[in-house]
Parts: sequence; C-alpha cells; structure tokens
Amino acid sequence: MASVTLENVSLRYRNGTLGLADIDLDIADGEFIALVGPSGSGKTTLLRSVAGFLTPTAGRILIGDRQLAGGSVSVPPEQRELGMVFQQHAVWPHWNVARNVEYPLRRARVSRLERQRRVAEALELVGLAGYERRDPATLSGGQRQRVALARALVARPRVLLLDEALSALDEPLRDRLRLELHTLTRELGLTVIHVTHDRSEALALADRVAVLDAGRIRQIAAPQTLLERPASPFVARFLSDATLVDGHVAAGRFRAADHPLALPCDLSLPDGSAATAAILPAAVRIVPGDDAVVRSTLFTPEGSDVVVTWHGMTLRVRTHGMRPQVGDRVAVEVGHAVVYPHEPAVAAELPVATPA
Amino acid sequence: MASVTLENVSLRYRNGTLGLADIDLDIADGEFIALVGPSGSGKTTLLRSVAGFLTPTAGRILIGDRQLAGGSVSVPPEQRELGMVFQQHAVWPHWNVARNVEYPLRRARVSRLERQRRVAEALELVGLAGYERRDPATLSGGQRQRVALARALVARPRVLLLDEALSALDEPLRDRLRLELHTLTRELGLTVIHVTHDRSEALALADRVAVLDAGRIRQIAAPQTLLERPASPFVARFLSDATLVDGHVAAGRFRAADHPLALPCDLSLPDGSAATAAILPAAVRIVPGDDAVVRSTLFTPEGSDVVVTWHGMTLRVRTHGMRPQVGDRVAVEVGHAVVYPHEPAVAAELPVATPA
Amino acid sequence: MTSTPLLPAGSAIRARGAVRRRTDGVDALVVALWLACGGLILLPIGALLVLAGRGDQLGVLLHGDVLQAGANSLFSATVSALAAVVIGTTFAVLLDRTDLPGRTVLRLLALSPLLMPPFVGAIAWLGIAGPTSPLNLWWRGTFGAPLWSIYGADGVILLLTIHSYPIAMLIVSAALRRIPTDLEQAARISGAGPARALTSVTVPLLRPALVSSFVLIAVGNLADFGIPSIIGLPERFVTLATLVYRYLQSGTVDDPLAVVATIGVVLLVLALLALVADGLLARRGWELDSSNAVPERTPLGHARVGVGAMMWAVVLLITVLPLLALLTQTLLRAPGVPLTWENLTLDHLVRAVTTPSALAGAANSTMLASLAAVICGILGLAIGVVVARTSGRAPRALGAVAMVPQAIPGIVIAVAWLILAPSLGLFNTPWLILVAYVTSFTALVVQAVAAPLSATPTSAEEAARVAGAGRLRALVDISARMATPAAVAGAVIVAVTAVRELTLSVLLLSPGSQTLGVAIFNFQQAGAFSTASAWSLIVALVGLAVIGLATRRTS
Amino acid sequence: GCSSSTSPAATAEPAAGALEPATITLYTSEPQEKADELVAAFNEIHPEITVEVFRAGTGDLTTRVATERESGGIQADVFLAADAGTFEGYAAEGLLLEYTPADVEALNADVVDAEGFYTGTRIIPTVIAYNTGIITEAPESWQELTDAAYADQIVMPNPDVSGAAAYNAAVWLDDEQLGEEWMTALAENRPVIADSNGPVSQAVATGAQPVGIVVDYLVRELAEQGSPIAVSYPSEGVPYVSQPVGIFADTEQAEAAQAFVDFLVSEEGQKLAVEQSYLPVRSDVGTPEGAPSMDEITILSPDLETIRSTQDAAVETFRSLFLR
Ligand SMILES: Nc1ncnc2c1ncn2[C@@H]1O[C@H](COP(=O)(O)OP(=O)(O)OP(=O)(O)O)[C@@H](O)[C@H]1O
Ligand SMILES: Nc1ncnc2c1ncn2[C@@H]1O[C@H](COP(=O)(O)OP(=O)(O)OP(=O)(O)O)[C@@H](O)[C@H]1O
Ligand SMILES: [Mg+2]
Ligand SMILES: [Mg+2]
Repeated sequence: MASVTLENVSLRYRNGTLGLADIDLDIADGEFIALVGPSGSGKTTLLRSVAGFLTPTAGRILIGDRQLAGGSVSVPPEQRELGMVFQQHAVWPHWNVARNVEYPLRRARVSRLERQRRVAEALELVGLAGYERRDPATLSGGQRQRVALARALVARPRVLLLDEALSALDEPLRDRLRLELHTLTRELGLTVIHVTHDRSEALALADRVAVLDAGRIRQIAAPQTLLERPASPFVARFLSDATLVDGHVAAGRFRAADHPLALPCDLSLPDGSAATAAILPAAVRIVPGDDAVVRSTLFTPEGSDVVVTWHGMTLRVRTHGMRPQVGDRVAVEVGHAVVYPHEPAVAAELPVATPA
Repeated sequence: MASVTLENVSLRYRNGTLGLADIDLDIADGEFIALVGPSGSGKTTLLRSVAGFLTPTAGRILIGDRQLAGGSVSVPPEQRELGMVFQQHAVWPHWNVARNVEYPLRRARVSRLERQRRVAEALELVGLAGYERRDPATLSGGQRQRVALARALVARPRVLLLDEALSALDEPLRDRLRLELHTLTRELGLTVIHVTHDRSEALALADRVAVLDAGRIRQIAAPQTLLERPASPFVARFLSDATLVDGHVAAGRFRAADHPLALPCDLSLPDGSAATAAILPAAVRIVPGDDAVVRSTLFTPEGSDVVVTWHGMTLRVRTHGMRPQVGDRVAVEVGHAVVYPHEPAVAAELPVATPA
Repeated sequence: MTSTPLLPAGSAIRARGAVRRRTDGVDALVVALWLACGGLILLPIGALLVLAGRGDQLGVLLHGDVLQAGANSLFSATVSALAAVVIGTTFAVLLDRTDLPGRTVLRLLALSPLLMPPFVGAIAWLGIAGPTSPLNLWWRGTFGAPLWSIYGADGVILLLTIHSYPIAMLIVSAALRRIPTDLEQAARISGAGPARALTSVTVPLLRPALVSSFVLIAVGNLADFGIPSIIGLPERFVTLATLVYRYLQSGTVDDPLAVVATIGVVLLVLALLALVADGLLARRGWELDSSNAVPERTPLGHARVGVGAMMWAVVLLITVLPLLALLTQTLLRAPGVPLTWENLTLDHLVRAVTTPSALAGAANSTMLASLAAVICGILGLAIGVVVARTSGRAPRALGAVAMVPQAIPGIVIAVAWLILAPSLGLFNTPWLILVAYVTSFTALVVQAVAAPLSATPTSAEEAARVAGAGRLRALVDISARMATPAAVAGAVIVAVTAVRELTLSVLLLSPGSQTLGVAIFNFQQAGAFSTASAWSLIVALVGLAVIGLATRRTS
Repeated sequence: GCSSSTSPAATAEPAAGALEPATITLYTSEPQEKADELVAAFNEIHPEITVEVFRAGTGDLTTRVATERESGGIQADVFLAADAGTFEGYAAEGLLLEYTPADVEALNADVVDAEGFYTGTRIIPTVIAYNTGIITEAPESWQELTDAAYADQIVMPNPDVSGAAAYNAAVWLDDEQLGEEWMTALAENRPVIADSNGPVSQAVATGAQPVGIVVDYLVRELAEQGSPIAVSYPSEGVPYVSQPVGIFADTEQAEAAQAFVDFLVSEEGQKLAVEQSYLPVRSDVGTPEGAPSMDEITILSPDLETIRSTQDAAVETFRSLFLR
C-alpha cells in the first residue's frame, strides 16, 4: 500500500488529442479515489498512465517515494507492483481459476506451496473459496469479476486500479459487488483508484471523487462537498443534474435572462455581470399553482424525479413524498441556486436551459 | 396502440428448459409495463414470445382482439405491427439514419413523399432532427439508441417492445434517455413492454412492474405497492434488498431462529409454524449502542447504504441523514418486517441471512 | 481552458510509451520472424524475379497462346470464384442460420471437397460426367448424344467451383457468427419476411467477407493445375497453369525456366493486385457490436422439408457421388467392364496398399505433412499473434508478406526452391519439400489465428502486464495460448493439404523417395487408374475422418 | 538395392565382374513399378551398385534437369526417358557421355545413336486401340480413321505434352501415304486430345471414345486385366519411340552407369522389358504375350535427321489442325 502522486501530468496522444492536461493529484495511502467525468474526459488515460501503459508527455508520477514516470524514467507496468481490474474479459479463458489467480505470484517467483496458500486466501477473500479448479467459462459474470479481483489482490499490490470494473455487470449484481468491493478494500486498507461512468457508484464508494472534463480535474472533493458545493456549473450539472440558467447579477440578486426567475446570490460580482445559476433538483419545490406543467415523472422510492416546463424553461426537480402526474399544472419554488460568473465555454459545451 | 393479453402462456425450449410457465398477463391500452427478474427468469423469453420470435408451447397471445399465437396460429413477427428496440441498438450500419428509420415504411409500401415526411417527424421526436444523412458509425451510443427508437416508432406500432434498450448505455446517458423515453411514450400514449435488469429503472418508468422468476410472474403491481407490500420473500429481497430471516411464529410474534430478533407479526399462522421475515433496509434504524458492527457504508445523497453485522446476522440498512463509519459499533432497531409462511424453495434458491 | 500552456508541437517526447522504450523480447521476436519470412518467402520470390528478369520475356508474354491462356485463366478463375462464393454463402446461411435437418453431418460433408486433391476430384468426376459415365452412356443410348460431357471450360469451372466453395463457406460462416442476430430481427419486426431480412441486412453486412473469399478463391483457382489439365486440355481449354506445364514439357521455347518464372511473376502480380483490392474493399467494413446472444436460427417452417431435401441432394451429389465414383473405379476389375458383382474385386485396393513405393510415399507424406503442420502451426501462430497484437509497421508488413505465397502456383514456388536448393545444401533432401510446404502453407495458419485474436480485447494482455509479465511474456502466456486452438485448427488444414500435395513435390522429390500425391499422379499417368482411385479414396476418407474429429473436439 | 549378394545370377553374366561399390542416380519416366523391377533385376547382377530412382513425367524430368543446370550441375547419372530429340539436344550441348553398350551388334540398328550418345531400350509403337464392346470391325489402317463413321469417336495424346506424340506427328507428316492431307482429314473427325497416353487407353477401355491412338503396351496391360480393348497395328506402319538411355557427362560413376546401360539392352534386360509388355530392341528375346512377332509389324523408320528437324514444325501444324 502506498500513496500516489501525480505532479503536473500532461499527456498528448500521437494524433494530437490532449488526453490529460496539468493533472495534480495526491492520493493518500489507503484512500479510495473515484474518477468520474463524461465520456472522453480522460479517466482511462489517467488510470493507464498510473498503470504504465501510457507515458505522460510531461510531469511526474510517483507511488510512495518511487518515481515511475517523468523525465527519462518510465518503469514498465510489470515492475510497478499494481493490481488492476478491467471492465471485461480480463479473466484468461484458457486457464482455470487457480491458474488465473496464481499468475502474478508465478511472475514474482513465489514458491509452489506459498502460491497455493495465497491463492486459496485470495479466493476466500472474494467469496470464491473452493473454486480453484473451475473453468472460467462456467462462471457467471459476477464470479468472473471476482476472480479478476482476486488476481489483482493476490500479490499484495501497492495500489489497486479499477477501470469500469463493475460497469459490465447487471444492476442487481453490480449493486452487490459494489458493497463487497467497499468492504474488502476497507478491510485491507488498500489505496484504490476507481474509474466509473456511474455517478452514484463514485459517490457511494469513494473517500474523494475527482470530476474530470477535457483532460482536467474540475473538482476533487468528498461526496457530500461535491453535491453541496459544486465548484462549477459543469460539476453541478454533471453530478447532480442541475439546471443551468444564464442571467446576470443585479443588486446582490441573480436574474435569469428573459425569465421571471430571480434568486438571492452571495457572489460578489459587479452589478450587471453575466452569471450562470445552477439549480439543483433537490432545491426546487413543487407547490399547487399553474405556471408550470409536469412533462415527465419517474418514480423513486423517496418521491419522484420530475421534469417541468416553467415559462419555457425545462427544470429538473426531485420531490420528496409528493408524486405529481404527467400533465399536472403546478407552481415551482426555487429554494436556492449556486451562482457562478458566466463561463462561455461551458455554456457552449453543455446546452444550458436558456428560456426559449 | 392496443392492449396485450397473455393467457396461460407456457414455453419450453427444445432442450427442455422451461422458459415460461403459465403466464397470465393483461396489459391495458397505453400502459407501460416493466419486466424485471434475476438473470434467466424468462424476461427475454416473454418479450420475444410477444414479438413472434418464439412460439409458446401452450396458451394464447393476443394484441387487441387479434390472436397472434396459440393453437395452430402463429403470426410471424413481420405481420404483428410492433416496434422493438434491442439492447445493442441494432441500427443497420450499412445504411444512413434516414434509410434505417424509413425501412419499416418501405416494407409497408408507404409512398416516397410520405416516407420522407414521417422519417423527419420521427427523428424530430427523438431529438435527432436533421440527422437524416448521417452514417450510424459517426453517432454516439445514445444517438444510435435514439435512431433505433425512431425506427421502432415510425410505423406507428401497436405495441412498443424494449429489451434492455437502455442497459448498454453509460450511466449519465442512460439516466437522460430514461427521462426522454418516459416523456415520449406518455405523450404518444403507447403501450410499452420494457425488459430491464435495473430495478430502479423498472420502478421509475413503469405503470406496473412484473417481477419474474423461473418463468413465472411472482408479483405484478404498481411500484409503490411492490415496495411496500412485496408478495413474497423473494420479491422483497430482489426488489428492496430485504434481509431474509428464518424463524417461527409464536404468540402473534415472529421469532428469529438462534437470534434475539423478535417482531410483531400480523400473519395468522398457528403457533410454532416456520416463517420467514423480510426486513426492508428502510425499516431498520441505527442508534447508539454496541451490539452490531458497521461492515461497510456506501454514500447516497440522502444518507448511507450500510451493512451491519448484528449478532452474526448480516443486515442491510438504509439510513437517512446519518452516516456511520466502517467499524463503528452501533445498535439496531428493526421497525417492522413482512412475515411470510416459510417457503423452503425460496430458502434453497437465495441464501437467507441465517444467523451464523 | 484553451489557454493552458501545452508542450510545443513536435516535442521530442511522445506519448504511448514511445519514450525510449528499451528494445525487448517482442522486438527480438519480430526480428526473428522477419528472418524466418525472409528466408522462407522473400528468398524464393527473389529467385523467381531474378530468373524472370533474365532476357526479354515480353515477346513470350504477348504470344497468342499466352494471351489466350491468360484470358482462359481469368475467365475460369473469376466465374468459378463467383459461383463458389454464391454456393458457399448459401450453404453457410442455411447451415448457420436455419433449422435445417441434419446440419452437423451436412456441414462436414459439405467441407469434404476441400480434402480431395483437385486432380483426384477431376478423376472422380470423369466417372460421373465423363463421356462414358453411366448417365451419359444411357443418355447416348436413348437420345443419340451424351447429356453433358465434363470436358472443357464448363467442366473446369464446375470443378473449380466444387473444390473451392468450402473456403467461401468457412469464411462466410465465421463472418456470419459475428453479425448480431438482432440486426435481422430488427428487420423482421420492421415488416420484412425472413428472406428479405436476409437479403437486405445480412448479405450486405457480409460484403467484406464475400469480397475476401472471392479474392482468395479467384487467386487460388488462377494457380490450380490439376483440374484444367485433366478436364480442360481434352477440349483444348488451356490456362496459364497448364501452359506453364506445357512449356516445361515440350522444348518449344528457348529458355523454359525463364518463361515459366515470367508467367509466375505475372500470376504473382495479378494476385497481389487482387489482395490489395481486397484490403481496400474489406477495410471499408463495419464495426459490429459484439453480440453475446446465441445466434438465433430462423425456422424454415413448411419449407424445412423441401429445403432440407434439396440441400441434402446437392451435398450428396457433389460430395458423396465422387466418392462413389472413386469406389467403383477402385473395385471394378478393369476399366470398361460392366458393373456387375463378378467384376468387383479388392485386388486394386490390395495392390494399392501393398505397392512399396506408394506406401513409402504415404509414409513420407505423413512425415512431411506432420512436420509442415507443426512448423506452420508455430510460425503462423507467432506471426498471427505479432500481427494482431502489436502495433507498428514492421509487424503489419510481416502479415502481408506471409500471405503472398498463397497466390503463387505450386509449380512456380517449386522452381524457385529448386534453383535455390543446391546453394542451401537442401538438394536431394526431403527438407526441400518441407521448406516449400512451409512457404506455401504458413498463410493458412496466420489467417486462422489472426481473425479470432483481433476480436479479443487487449485488456487480456494488459492484465498480465500488471501482474508482472513483460511484453513478450504476456504475448506468449496470454495471446499465444488463447490462439492455440485456432492455430491447431489451421495446422490440421495444413496437414490434410500437404499430405496429398502434388505440384510442389513432383519437382522437389529426391531420387528414391516419393510422396502420396506424386504416387497417385504417377499411377494415373501410367494408366493404373484403379490403383490411383484406390489411393484417392483412402486419402479422402482419412481426411474426412481427421476433420470430423477435429471439428468435434472444437465444437 | 534389394537383392542379396549371394544371388547365383551374378555368375550368369560373363562380361561383368563385380565393380567398385557405387551409387548412381537414375532419372526416368518409366512407371514406378516397372522402374522398381528394373532396378531389382539389375541388382541381381550388380548388387554392389545402388540405384536411386527419381521417377517423374518426361516434362518434369527435363524441367528438373534444366533447373539443376542453372544451379550447379545435373545430379543424375543416367537418363532413361523421353525421345531421341531430347537426347540429341543434350548431346549437342555436350551434356552426354559417349558410350556404346557392350552388346551393340545384337541390337536393332535403328535405335542406336550413330555418334554413340544414347541407345534405345524398347520399341514403343503407337497403334490403334479400340473398344471391343463397341467396335465390331477393327480399323486396319491409319487411313480408315478419317472415315466419317469415326467422327467424335477418337482419342489421342497431345504432342504438346507427350514427347512420343510429338515424334509421331512428325513421322506422320513425313510419311508419303499419310502426310498433311491425312492429318487434316483426321482433324475433321474432331478427336479428343488427352494429355498423355494413360488417359487415352483409359478412355478407349471405358468406351468414352471407342478408338484411340496410343502406345501398344498400355493396351495389352488393360486387355490382360479384362478390359474390352484390343490393338490393331495399322497396315501403313507404326511410328515408334525407343525410350533412349544416356549417361550424363558429369557423372562420377561412369563405370556403374555404363553397367546399368549395358544391362538395359542385355538379354536379361530385354527379357524383363518383354515381361513388362514392351517390344524389345533385340530379336533374341521374343515378344510379349498377345503381341505379334516383330516381323509381322510394319515399322515406320524414317530418317531421324529429317524428323528431328521437322518435329517443332509438326507440333505447330498439329496444333493448328487439332487445337484450333
Ligand atoms: N489511443 C488513442 N489515440 C488518440 N486519442 C485517444 C486515444 N485513446 C483515447 N484518446 C482520446 O483521449 C481522450 C480521453 O480518452 P479516455 O479514453 O481517457 O476517456 P474516458 O474518460 O476514459 O472516456 P470513456 O468514459 O468513454 O471511457 C478522448 O478524447 C479520446 O478520444
Ligand atoms: N435458445 C434457448 N434454448 C434453450 N434455453 C434457453 C434459450 N434461451 C433461453 N433459455 C433459457 O430459458 C430461461 C429464460 O431465459 P431468458 O433469456 O428469457 O432470461 P432473461 O430473464 O432474459 O435473462 P437475462 O436477464 O440473463 O437476459 C433461462 O433458463 C435460459 O437459460
Ligand atoms: Mg474509459
Ligand atoms: Mg434477457
């Protein structure tokens, strides 16, 4: 187990695509970090740089005190002492379970007896005790992923890397393995970097979540902080499905453009500056009235996930207890919103809910 | 649009596997039905029987008043006037978007002008207006799935069938498309049968959810009902991650075997009868104390998803607001549980949390 | 976000581990494979070019005979390849996508023409549709003229088709398995009947496979010698391959070797053009989602019995009938005697299996074919793995080089090796035939290996890297091991092809030795048809059994 | 070698004492079985000499010889194949060793090369074969074959491929009774052109074409097996080739090679040839069963020089007449 440090890491692919830009990341020993972000944001690139499959074009990567990449150094993956679990198919179909799990120990020239002991131990750990002789083809998807996990853990890696390790599984199974993964890594005190598309998975598992976009870390924080104080409209929208509204600041209040919406604003901006407000679904209440129409409602155990059209603005709302029906006419109360100085780039990338 | 009726439908595969057993299902015109169940429970078999790719070995299938299968009748898929979306989108890669969407109209010998009009209309509907000339290879996964949806809708099918239509998409996209699908089908008033692995998706979208297991419908009800009054330990466990506890009924109370747990029980069973209690995670409270240990906690926006070991019993708990840490010693209060007469079959199938 | 300071373009340091990666075992492997391919493939081709460059052969090439033969070759090769692709595709679709009765047996039978040496097939077919086949005799007796004689262009095309459609069937089958059934079912739901779903969705998606198999077959048929020589010559249908033979036989040209080499180079260029065209066309394929769904079989419904009966009839006609013809020729006491019980004898069969030279040939062929299978298997596996699993120009070029010999007629490869042999010390050793086999057949294994490997994700090796294996180690432990079954399948095909090979060994044999193909051909040339038939029958039946066992094991 | 050294036959050959043990390589177009018998019989007399046989069609043999010349020398010692023309060519290029076999006076003078580079070993006449099941009245002469009754009924080998056939073409063209006129008339009957003699005999035996122009020994062999086939020696005379044998000049085993050549034309060698159904090149060994005696057959023995010089043109004429 060890800490992982990325200093100023950039990576440009041969075709010119910028995979990572100026990444600074300190992962403490034993910490569980999740990387989320839209497709193409660089999550896999970051993970594979740590694993050693990609070499940064600038910056340094360290595990513990050992420099793995940077300058003229580039330690190949096989010498980095890592464990890694892939999204799919990474259990070798031509070997049985024990042979699969044993492989890292063979490479490390561990003796036969010791190998047997540790394979049994690792399989026990992932709940597959006694599966040594099984052919991977006879295992279910979840069992295979557990074999991959056992293989990643058996050689006591310094860091565990997970690239969408749970994404290929069906939901109930994913849910179960998520729990197991958490229990296991906490018990072993492992340092983990976990790449995922699934926002609730990232929030559920990680000590800190890093939100990537276009090769940069946009925010890295504990789950609670991310939800409550998103650092940018992008993060608010990506993580919490916030509705983004363009407008301007006037007399300490945010006023939406062409829309009755006005909100208190604690941002100290000169009057008249353009600003963007992020309205979190949980900060909106639906009350009786008739200036908005319910377009869609999805059932959740706690309430409903509702989309309303409100004076031409499409607003996402999360209710508690109350379950409006499609077509209902309602009124909308926005409790508060996070207001940011206007960022044209973000507005261009993600269609903001500008009132039509 | 039409109602769908399955009467006593059974299907046995050539190799002897029972795919469906005595399915009775009435789907009203315009209803949105979701099918969930463990892998291999027969969801796909049911959907494909309605589509016409499989012929039931017994029973009848009707859409509206027209019998599609049963007795000597077996209308082939192409004459059933259905729309269907597959997990892997199944957009034909050798044709552009317009040609893909237009295909059902060509088969129905719709005139060229009319076809153009309706293709444009369908693409508009799924938010891809102007994409007519695009090559599917240049589209993202979500866009392809929308093309598939447009293709399924363009010929105004009587029923829309979805087989894991959203499962292959990444989470944020899946979330968005889920909303769009709901809005769209509600606006068109379509009858929909939607197969999914994802329990929250089924609950979110459907008017009624059918829970399948081993080829049988175990319960079919509105989402709220399913969560509050699961018809069997299996349904409680499958849908709500309820912890199942074996025990017996004594003096109107349920007593767990080898465990201090005792609960009021409104089941009228003779004293001493074996029973199974399903403890829903939301019905458990964690309070200060020290007879249980927190094994794992997953963050959720509302609280935590916690696993505790309580006198040897592994119990899943959903907290609100409170966020215990792994290793905390706590006490557990079970508010209520749903108690069922003991079903040995279920106990054999799903490992019940019998106190160790 | 666009204002961040980035590395200057063209910075010395580049991504993707390109930074001063030390040369490792994989590089050594690539170098070793280049050496092997250089020696086994580029060397003989070079010898051929040198030989062809001697003197001015242009006049020869523009000679009327050559032009006519060239036209005949192109004609018979393209027409037969087209027909083979049509038949192969039809069979593949029927066998893979419908509930045809008796599919397993049918598939095996349908593959059997692959096992029969083309010249043996030609001999067998003479017994069926030759001018004196029972059918033609009866027809002549009744209507005064034979129904259809196999001699001539039509017969050549028919036999080339019969002997090459299994290749199309194999390639198309593999491609079919990669097309998700969802795509067809989406068409069904959209209102298309099964046949229309097939023609509007499945067949267009098969295009890359259809093009590849067409090119492969056309190139192979261009080089075939046995069929045009037995079936074509009697009706004066001369192709480039038989013309090569004639130039060698009759001293009508001054420098036959140079002329033959020149014709070989022409065929080589034709074949290279075809391969390039295939590369361009096939590259424009579609990326298909992998489908984990079990391919669905379309029930044929009421047509099942009819289609099944037709399919069985056709397959029996083109596979079992020739075997029966061989059997009759083997058992008949002498050619021309009527088919009655008294005229049946096992003498020829006994004589066939007791003739020492033929037995020695069989033993020799078995030895050479097994060695060739092992060497081609290992070399092809290594090349296939390197081509499919490493990036860079050197490995890709390696793959292309390995495929080239497929296009060169056996007799031309043989001439090239014969020229080289004395300087390599291989002259008059069986190893000369072995290296020629390796030159010709390695491509079969490369092909078998590369296709499935390129479909498996790279994470399989990356997992091994992370587990502590170096690049070469990961390649050996994971990719090579995973591709081994495919390589074994390829090696089995090499073995059954090599065991009855004729054109290479007929020139390369050392005195006192023999191969099976040559032995059969000699029997036939010496007028011992019954003995030739007996051996042909044995080869075909043993081949069928081997393939049957091999496919049973893998399925 | 397969015979043991104790063979009593070793003493039966007066001229030949035991030689230095040696290995010679024979390139031959004799059928494998016959070649094997030949070597076995030779080894009865000379067990100390091992003969390696490379058997292939004449064309393959000449290709192999050509390639070997390209790349460092002919590997064969003795060449027993093809026709006199090939040997004349080799002799002209200085590839052959001059050698006149021991018993030369006993041989048919026609088959012995005047310059002594090669010697014929069998008389292989080309004759008319016919299927006895279909043809009731055997054609007696070449001329008869031009009769319209034989249209589409004839099969013959291709002079492009078969050296013997090329020679025949030249002889027919040279013959004053036959000549180009006869050949043109024959071509009008559209004979099927098979690639070699083997398939011709087969076609006649099975009745594919009931009449064939083919070497005689194949017909006798089939008839012996029971096929409905018979030979007719045409009245105008039969052209023949002599399957010459020669020694390559490069040989390092001249003595052994010469012993082999001697054996081929010796009484023993020729008896074996007769057993193998060939007509012999000496008159003291009889003729094969079912064959007429030598003096009953009219043999066309044209001037070999003329034939050699016209052969290429003859093949060309044949091709233009028969191969369109
Ligand atoms: N081998 C490559 N060559 C060139 N560009 C690449 C390569 N791999 C990735 N990229 C580009 O680098 C960027 C980051 O890609 P990366 O795969 O890291 O994203 P990701 O966040 O993992 O996305 P996803 O969620 O889709 O897996 C993208 O723009 C991608 O197109
Ligand atoms: N073609 C087939 N032949 C034989 N048995 C089959 C076939 N297809 C499915 N089955 C079996 O029928 C049962 C129901 O399968 P089905 O595919 O309907 O389940 P499912 O609920 O869709 O599962 P999943 O969630 O894994 O998609 C399973 O036991 C399965 O193994
Ligand atoms: Mg990724
Ligand atoms: Mg399914």
